[in-house]
Amino acid sequence: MKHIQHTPIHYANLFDDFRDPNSGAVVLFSGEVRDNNKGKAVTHLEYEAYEPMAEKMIEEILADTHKRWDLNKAICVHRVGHVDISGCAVVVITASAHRAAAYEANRYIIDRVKYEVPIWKHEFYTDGSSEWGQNCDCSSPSHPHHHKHEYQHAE
Amino acid sequence: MKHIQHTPIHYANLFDDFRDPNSGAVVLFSGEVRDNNKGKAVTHLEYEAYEPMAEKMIEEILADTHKRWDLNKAICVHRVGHVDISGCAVVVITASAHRAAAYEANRYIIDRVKYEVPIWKHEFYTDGSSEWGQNCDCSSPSHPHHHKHEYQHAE
Amino acid sequence: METQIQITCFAGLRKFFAPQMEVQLKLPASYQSLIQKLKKLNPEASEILDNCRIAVNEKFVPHNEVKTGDEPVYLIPPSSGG
Amino acid sequence: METQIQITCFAGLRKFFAPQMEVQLKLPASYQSLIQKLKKLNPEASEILDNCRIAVNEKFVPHNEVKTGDEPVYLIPPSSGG
Repeated sequence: MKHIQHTPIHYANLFDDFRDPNSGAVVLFSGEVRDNNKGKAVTHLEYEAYEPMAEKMIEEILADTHKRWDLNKAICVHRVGHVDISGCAVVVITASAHRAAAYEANRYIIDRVKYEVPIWKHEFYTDGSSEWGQNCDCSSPSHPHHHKHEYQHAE
Repeated sequence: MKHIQHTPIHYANLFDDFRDPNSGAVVLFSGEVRDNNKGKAVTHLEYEAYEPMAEKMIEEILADTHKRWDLNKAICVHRVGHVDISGCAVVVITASAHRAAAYEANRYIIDRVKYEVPIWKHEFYTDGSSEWGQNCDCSSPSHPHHHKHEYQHAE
Repeated sequence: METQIQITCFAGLRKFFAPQMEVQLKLPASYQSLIQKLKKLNPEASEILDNCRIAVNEKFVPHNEVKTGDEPVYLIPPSSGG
Repeated sequence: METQIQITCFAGLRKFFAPQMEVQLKLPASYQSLIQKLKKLNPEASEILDNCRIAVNEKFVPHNEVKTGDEPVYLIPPSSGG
């Protein structure tokens, strides 16, 4: 398991291990648990994944990213299990000679990971209720669904 | 001195100190010293700044950034002095509820810091020579100079 | 003759179905017809079933593809990682 | 009567001038005329001088602004931080 992790993500360590003398730009994205969502106070999240497929898909997304940008390195690690407020749910790190590639590739990776990879968040609220997350309001008729059309039945 | 630093930048510590329960997205950019530039092997860099003005200008850039995006936090720290290969020259960290703002604001900050703030790099090469850096080939007639026209004589 | 198909449900689908279940399906049949069958089993799950992807052998399959074998089926609700 | 103006040079400018120097200038005079004077002192510095910003009291001043007082002048070559 390289991309799906059952233990806390130490992005500082990931970042320190990421030294590359050929890269002038390193971009790190950390997706973290907020203490609120849609007006409700959140106590913690639990992430679930269809792990073998999530692993393969993240690997493919990283490979696609290397084809599109002149990157030296790219990693993505997503937590499963219990994550507290301000805890790290997902980290993406990209490194390139110049910064445009590192920024663009980083965002491309997290966008695809969020919309395509079979990982789900279960939000727990202070009132004792809980709900499975949605990354967007897919049921709204005005929702553009660009990501869905592009990727949904791909492969 | 908040933004100009004479000692090594420990971005991992900066990042750990950056926890914000209201932010779902944190983006960190690290500008690092490459072992090569324009075909020459680099041994290290030395950064110089007109410090009082650099401090004020970075502060203003961060304030402008907060006006343009819905950010929870933004910091920028730039090294002066000797920086080795893979050493960190500048770090920008941004945090927001949703990731678009954190990415866009982060890039806006580093672009302006690089083009506007009076900080200069002195590159030292393995052949014993050295050169003062240029962030772009400003003397080329084809150079668009958009940043210059936009900011040069600004106040 | 009907074939017994093993189905795995993730995340929000488990509000409506067991994590693992088996349904009888007369093969060959489109995956869409399997979805229809599940909607009949639990009409409240219709909306999420319409938004699910289907994975077989760790690959997504189009809903209109025809299922001929008894490989297990994984129902993938919209992702909400990150 | 000429006034003595203290000038601070940064980075690549110091290939051509001392870090700190003083030049005589008859005030009032545009900052551009100060730049012209420096170009005459060292013609090889013309290109970088054309690309410099000028700072006084920690603020950039337009090249065509007229200098009336003897405040120190800071010559700011193009930035190359990051």
